[in-house]
Amino acid sequence: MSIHDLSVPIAVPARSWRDRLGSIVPILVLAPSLAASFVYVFVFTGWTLYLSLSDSTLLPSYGFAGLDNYVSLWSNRRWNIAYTNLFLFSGFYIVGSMAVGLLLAILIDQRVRGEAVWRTIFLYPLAVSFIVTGTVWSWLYNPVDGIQALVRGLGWSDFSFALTSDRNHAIYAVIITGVWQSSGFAMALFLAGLRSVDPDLVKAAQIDGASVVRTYRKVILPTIAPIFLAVAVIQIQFAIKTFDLVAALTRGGPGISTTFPAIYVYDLMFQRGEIGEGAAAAVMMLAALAVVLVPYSLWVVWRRRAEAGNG
Amino acid sequence: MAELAAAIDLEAAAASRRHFWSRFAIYGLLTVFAAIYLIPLLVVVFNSFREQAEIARDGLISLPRTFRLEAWAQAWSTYCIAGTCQGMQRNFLNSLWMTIPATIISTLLGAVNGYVLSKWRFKGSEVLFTLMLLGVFMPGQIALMPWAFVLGKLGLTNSTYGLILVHVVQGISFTTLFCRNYYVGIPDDLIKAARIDGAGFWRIFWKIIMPLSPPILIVTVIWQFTGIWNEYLFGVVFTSGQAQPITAALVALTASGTTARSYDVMSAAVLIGALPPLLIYLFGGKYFVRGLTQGAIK
Amino acid sequence: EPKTNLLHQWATGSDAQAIAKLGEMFEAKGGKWQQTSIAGHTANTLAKLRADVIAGNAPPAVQLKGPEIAEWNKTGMTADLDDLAKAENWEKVVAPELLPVMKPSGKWVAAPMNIHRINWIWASPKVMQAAGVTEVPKTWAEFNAACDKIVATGKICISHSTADWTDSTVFEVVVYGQDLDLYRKAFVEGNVDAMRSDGMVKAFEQFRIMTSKYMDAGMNGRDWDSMSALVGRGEAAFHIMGDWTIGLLTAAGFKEGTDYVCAQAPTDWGKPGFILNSDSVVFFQQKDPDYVEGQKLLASTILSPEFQTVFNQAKGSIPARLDVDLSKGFNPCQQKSQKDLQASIEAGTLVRSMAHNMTIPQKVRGAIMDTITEFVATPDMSAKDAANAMADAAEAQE
Amino acid sequence: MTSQSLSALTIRNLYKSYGAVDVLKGINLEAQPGEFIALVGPSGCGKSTLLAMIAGLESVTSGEIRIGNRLVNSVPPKDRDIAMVFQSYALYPTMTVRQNITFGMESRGVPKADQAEAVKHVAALLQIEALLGRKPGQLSGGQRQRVAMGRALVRDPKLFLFDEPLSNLDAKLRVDMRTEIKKLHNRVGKTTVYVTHDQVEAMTLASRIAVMHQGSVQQFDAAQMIYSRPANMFVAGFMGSPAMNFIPAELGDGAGRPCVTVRTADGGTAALELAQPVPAGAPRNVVLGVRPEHIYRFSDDLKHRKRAIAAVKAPVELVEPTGAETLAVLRFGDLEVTGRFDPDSAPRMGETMTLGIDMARACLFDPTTQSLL
Amino acid sequence: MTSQSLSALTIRNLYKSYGAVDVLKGINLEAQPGEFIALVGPSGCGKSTLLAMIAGLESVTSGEIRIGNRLVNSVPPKDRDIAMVFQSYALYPTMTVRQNITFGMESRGVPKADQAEAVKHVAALLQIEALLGRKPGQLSGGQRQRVAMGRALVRDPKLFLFDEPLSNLDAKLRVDMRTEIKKLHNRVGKTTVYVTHDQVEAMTLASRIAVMHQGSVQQFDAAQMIYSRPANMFVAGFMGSPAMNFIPAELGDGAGRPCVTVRTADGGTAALELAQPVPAGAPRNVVLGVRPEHIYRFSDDLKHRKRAIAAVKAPVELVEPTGAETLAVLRFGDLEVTGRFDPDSAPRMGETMTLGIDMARACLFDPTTQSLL
Ligand SMILES: Nc1ncnc2c1ncn2[C@@H]1O[C@H](COP(=O)(O)OP(=O)(O)OP(=O)(O)O)[C@@H](O)[C@H]1O
Ligand SMILES: Nc1ncnc2c1ncn2[C@@H]1O[C@H](COP(=O)(O)OP(=O)(O)OP(=O)(O)O)[C@@H](O)[C@H]1O
Ligand SMILES: [Mg+2]
Ligand SMILES: [Mg+2]
Repeated sequence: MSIHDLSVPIAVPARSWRDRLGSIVPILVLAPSLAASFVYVFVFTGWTLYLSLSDSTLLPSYGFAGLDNYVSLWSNRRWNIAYTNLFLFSGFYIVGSMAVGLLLAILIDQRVRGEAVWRTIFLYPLAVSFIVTGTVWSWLYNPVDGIQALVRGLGWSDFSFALTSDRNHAIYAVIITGVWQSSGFAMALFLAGLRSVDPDLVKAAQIDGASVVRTYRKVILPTIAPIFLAVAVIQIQFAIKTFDLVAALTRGGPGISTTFPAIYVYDLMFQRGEIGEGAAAAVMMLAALAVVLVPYSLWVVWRRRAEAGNG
Repeated sequence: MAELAAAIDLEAAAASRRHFWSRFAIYGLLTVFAAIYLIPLLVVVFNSFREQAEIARDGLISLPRTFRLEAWAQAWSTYCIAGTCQGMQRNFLNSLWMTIPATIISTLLGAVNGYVLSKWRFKGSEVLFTLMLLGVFMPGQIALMPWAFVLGKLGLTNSTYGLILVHVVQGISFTTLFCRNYYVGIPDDLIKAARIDGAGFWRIFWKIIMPLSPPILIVTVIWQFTGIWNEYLFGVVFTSGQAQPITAALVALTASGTTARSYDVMSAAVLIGALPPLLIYLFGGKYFVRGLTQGAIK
Repeated sequence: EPKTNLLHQWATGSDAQAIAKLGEMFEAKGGKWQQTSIAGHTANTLAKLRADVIAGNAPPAVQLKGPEIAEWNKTGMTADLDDLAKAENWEKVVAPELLPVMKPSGKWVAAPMNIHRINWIWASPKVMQAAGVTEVPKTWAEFNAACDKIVATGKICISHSTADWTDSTVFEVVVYGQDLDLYRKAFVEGNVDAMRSDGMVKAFEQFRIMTSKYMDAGMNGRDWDSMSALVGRGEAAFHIMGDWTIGLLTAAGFKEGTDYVCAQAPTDWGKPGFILNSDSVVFFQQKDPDYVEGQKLLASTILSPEFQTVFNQAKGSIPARLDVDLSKGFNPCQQKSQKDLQASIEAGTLVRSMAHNMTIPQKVRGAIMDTITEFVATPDMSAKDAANAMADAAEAQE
Repeated sequence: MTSQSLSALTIRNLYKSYGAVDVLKGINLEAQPGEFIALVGPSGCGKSTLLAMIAGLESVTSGEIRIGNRLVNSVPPKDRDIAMVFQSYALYPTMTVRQNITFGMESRGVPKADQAEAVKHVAALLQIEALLGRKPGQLSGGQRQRVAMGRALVRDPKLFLFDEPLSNLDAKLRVDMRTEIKKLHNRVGKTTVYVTHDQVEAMTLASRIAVMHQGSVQQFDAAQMIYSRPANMFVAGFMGSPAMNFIPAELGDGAGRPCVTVRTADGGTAALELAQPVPAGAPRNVVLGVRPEHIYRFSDDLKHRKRAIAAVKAPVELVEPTGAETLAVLRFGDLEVTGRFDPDSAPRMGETMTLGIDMARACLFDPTTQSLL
Repeated sequence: MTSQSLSALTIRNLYKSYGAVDVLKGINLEAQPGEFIALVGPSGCGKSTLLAMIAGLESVTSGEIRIGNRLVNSVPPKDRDIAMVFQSYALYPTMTVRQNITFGMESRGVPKADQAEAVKHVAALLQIEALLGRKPGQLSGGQRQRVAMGRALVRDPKLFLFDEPLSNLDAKLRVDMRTEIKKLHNRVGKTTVYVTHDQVEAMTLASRIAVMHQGSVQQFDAAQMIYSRPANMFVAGFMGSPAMNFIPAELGDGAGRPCVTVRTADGGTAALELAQPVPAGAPRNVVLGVRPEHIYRFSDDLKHRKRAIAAVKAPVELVEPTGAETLAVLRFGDLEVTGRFDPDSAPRMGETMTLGIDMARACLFDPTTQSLL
């Protein structure tokens, strides 16, 4: 015992450099990605914001021009159409692909045979680029060669499906094509959601005498409400970025009826040599995104807090 | 007794009739939708086997009368695009050499980031995560010129490496999001056990996390692969000529200059260009849905 | 060793073949040839150019046209070809209308490759005959009369496919045909009052007649390159489009004289007219002496009669040099084009094309073209509104 | 017909297979009106499947299910007049407690006023009035359980079905809720089928218990009978914790009285006198089943109070005091035998004690058929 | 210094807060070498947090933790010479059992041959030789638990930490594994800290138990002391199932002897004679704590065997036979009191029985401070 009596208390061991390194490894590992994302998100956006206030035309230049670019942008009919289109398209596209995706997911969830086959059929458009989608659908919408001609050839002579040639309806051609392409993704997410619903809930509703429709409406769908939000957010960012699809499908036409902000930004910056105004348009796109994203992020943070509070 | 039995039979029969009609409706609807989804694909597939003359005569939508593979051969190896007449094979390979490394790198980075953000949380890591998330929403057009500047400074213009860099940086947000959400579901106890077992940061990552990751890695790889493969704008702007990816060649084909179109070759080209992602979905679709179910999206 | 890298948008088909020819000649003269072809939208080429410039390595040679040459010239990044021009005496041989374009600030910075004629009308003799139209109409009044007859037989009168540049092509031909001065004021000088004038309203009125009565519904979904086939096949009577149509018609196997004929598009002022479009290559300053050497070699090659011949035979246009003999290997329409060019120079009616980006700055042109194509897509838009909208849109770009 | 009309639930020869897998293999059960029946058995034995079939949530492969007088094989769940409480409670997470309770009535079109009345009544019965406005996520486990019961009760069904309603609760709450369910049943008196894999729950709640194993019912009898006269070694081993001790033994008659010989720790044997005569047709080698609480510290006093006590010496290998009682692991040949003692008379580790085995309560099994002799 | 060197684990004034939330509020504990300590307490009281801090998985807010002689506050987990078994077992799902066991040794660079030797030894000890090639997904709950123990044992650590290792098992298996852990500890004799919220587990396994509540230790004492002399009403109520009955009572001295007066079901009162003198400073109103097993059916025979038995009449409200014993709910004023009876002498429902309360084992609490008097 005397040995112990004499033993000095082992001093708090100074943390070795290895331990210290160990504790910052996670931060070090994250750093490059963070730096890249930071540059990508903030520096790039900041630069664009700055350009939008500058007198840049053919090439970036850094003379301050105040809000001139914005004034000029908003006095442009084409931009107004593009911005209106964005909201019109986003609305229908999101609602459409969610509705179709949900319907498909519900159908597939009815324990159908050959589920994998159906799922693959509905999912494959996602694999195809917008360029290809746009090109192929532009053939289908072609009033002379496409579906309209085919159906009329079958004897239904009033049939009309020449959306891309009709100024007032061309936007719906873009919407339909967009829905065609992305509803499979919505389906996959909804299916994932439906599969995560406690089967006992459905059984309870069955015993409670609820019809299938009522069970979905009142019990299952409210339970997967967060999925709706996730799908909506993902689709919104697709909608706002819409570029390739329109470029390949209608090229913004007929007229300027299907111009979209992304196309307009691209045109201004590269074809027309109006970098300043193009940047202003880009900033307006970001603003549209922010309208959606800021409340969503707040909601996510709030939900995470709430979950942490419960768990 | 007999009456009762009869009543029971009726009840059972009614039940099975209801069942039949509801099944009929389900399969009917699915078939209609499947047709809508498949028609565009079929049109292209058929056209790729038809002759241009036949397409010009019978229109774009029709069953093939002939079955020829010339269009495919032409699209692959002899059609003139971008000043050379070697079809799309070069572009196809370019796309592969760009897509595969970019997919692998961005997926790995996403996995590591997700690992840190879910299992090695530190003060402010949630904020950093939200920051990275913002990248998901950046429209590509905004980044075009800044990227040109950065690639120029790095000496990576006109090179596949430049494109790989662009796609990796743009992809990190998505891959990190997917992986983090998935890793959150892996019990923390596993990490604690491994720490007590003396494993460090990397050992835990490679030995514990990675073996558990296939479901999410498949989702991420599918997502990244299709996204990068199908990307067009950056491919066109940051590379040129023989270095361009296949989407650029496709656009060249479909938006041909002042010459007549060959729908047969275009169709074959469209299919060649869409084939790798299609195959990935065909074979990986099951895992994609499963991976999503396991929490890629939350 | 001189070398070059040409950035251009002739990615496929005969365009690509024509460019390939340039490469061969360049190499034959001892240069090292490289090219970067960007397909599709012109914006893609310009995006690429801008990206390269921002990245700090401007390409040595770029296919650029009209006012853009001047705009890039203003940035001070273009190369100076005056020595070469003097040595090869370009001033004398190149069509005079091109000179202000190629030397926007008095110095040669670009080399023209060809001259396209825009105001062509391509006609189907069969269809005209069947409707009792004996010759290709010369004035817009004749044109309308002919069309009425043709439409009555159930054929399409004007084969068209709507897009901003096709709509604008036809429209500028109408304006030019109706009022030469108006064309110059509005589309060359970009005068906003001219755009708002009664003359413009009148042009829109004529254009409305054409779009609503003489064009078919199929124009909306149609690809632009199938328009000429309609004429060639005898399904439509006329097609108003530049001379690159020759390439399409030839490729489809149609013969001049039997399947189609070409003529100057209608003018109401009875003189030979010519709307000109020219493709050219602009040169940017380079540090690498090999590239500088290459630029000289390339410019000299482009302006050589051999190249001008081979290139334009493939493309349907005529040489930018006026001293090339077209009697061999050129299509009759091309020969006619060269004659008309000389004639219109003499008559003082030669103009550059607005629709094909030879006159006003891109942003103004874009705004004007937006209005034109919107007019086509909006059947109930009045001519007056259209003229006002065009003027407003152009004004907003100032 | 008459016999059927007497019982609230009759199950005859019920089979269920999923493809090639037979999950239920000929189940026969019936419940008298107002009776509380428990289904117990290890995980995967088919309890939930059977319950789901009674509810109409799973189809019948063959056999029949009658509720009251009515053959319900193909009647949809909502028309069976049943209510069910799920293990997970399956409360609708997006609805308030009140909406959860009224959802079934709304589906059936019950007038609003009646709904409100019914909710009020049930809420009072279960003391959940204060919770009516909350959502399930805001309730504790016990409260959720009560709401799930409320949802079932409000239906006023012919038959109550419970699928392990307590297994998600912690030990303390489980005991409390068990008592509540028992009291509730005493009060409302509905026929109930209750699935559990906890045998204490089954014993305390049910008047009759069906012990299931691998898709068939091993024994269906009153709780006390199942505990004291298990039909076979599976039932004997499953019911009771710590489990019944099984000691291989040899029948014989020591000194004219029927007795069994068992091996002791010291390598020798001991003859234990049987309280009953040897059953006819018993094999020579048998298994003696003794419950831990029927092993005592031997004393003459004990011998006086209880008659058929056999004494054996056994070393104590392990002692586990649980507070109210003390368990001890005793060596018996090469077996370990668990005994349950009053802390006062508990053995100490290492001690070799003399045990008194209550032979009147011991069971004898045939080791080949595993059945009770 | 001496006292420290004697103990295998010492915790002094340990605090832990997450932001503003104080989770541990000054914990003091120590374990002798080879001792088996249990931490019990309701969910959320901080048991896992304390264990994680001992393991080095959570940082220390203030206070100190010593393992043996060494202050380990900032020593990383791998250098603390500890092993831990998790509630979820935390077996690496993609590795075989063998790889699970050797993972730690590989991380430490132990030579292959030694690894194989160690695995062999541990596998034999736990009888998992046959499982070494399987993955965790292919194991039953009990087998997983054993593998998790194997992974801990192979380290041969100074200190074993267990975080509710049995709570994922079903009741039967839990009892078996509990016995195995006890035997294993008897054999290997390592200092062990064992977290559980099951008080039976704590009682049977540990030599000393720390009862925790809301981040502080309520009582740290030998198991039997905690059960028979709980420091306060929380400990008394938490340990034991069914819980100790708390009966409000009034101190007085009936016929010169110290006694307490309680209310009975018929509205009257009964005076119960105390076995001990009234503690000094006790308030007039007290709480009488009686464990269910200390309530008997009153008989003269009983009175003979045990001295301090007080008789009270009470109606029986509910009877719950569990097989080995029978619980009964008895009315006592407006309280319900649970008694635990031998099935032989169990009351019947509705009967009014005379109870014998074992006053020698009853506890008295101060209702204000809740502490034992
Ligand atoms: N849809 C199904 N397809 C195939 N087998 C199934 C299906 N549903 C259940 N089973 C099998 O039927 C058997 C009985 O399952 P059941 O859920 O009834 O068991 P249980 O007794 O309720 O078990 P637990 O106590 O774990 O709830 C199990 O072996 C299970 O694997
Ligand atoms: N990271 C954290 N941040 C904030 N509070 C936490 C955190 N981890 C644990 N807590 C809180 O600390 C308290 C103690 O948690 P702990 O896990 O130690 O409880 P426990 O006694 O192990 O409970 P259980 O029996 O349920 O396992 C809980 O109230 C918990 O909410
Ligand atoms: Mg079950
Ligand atoms: Mg815990």
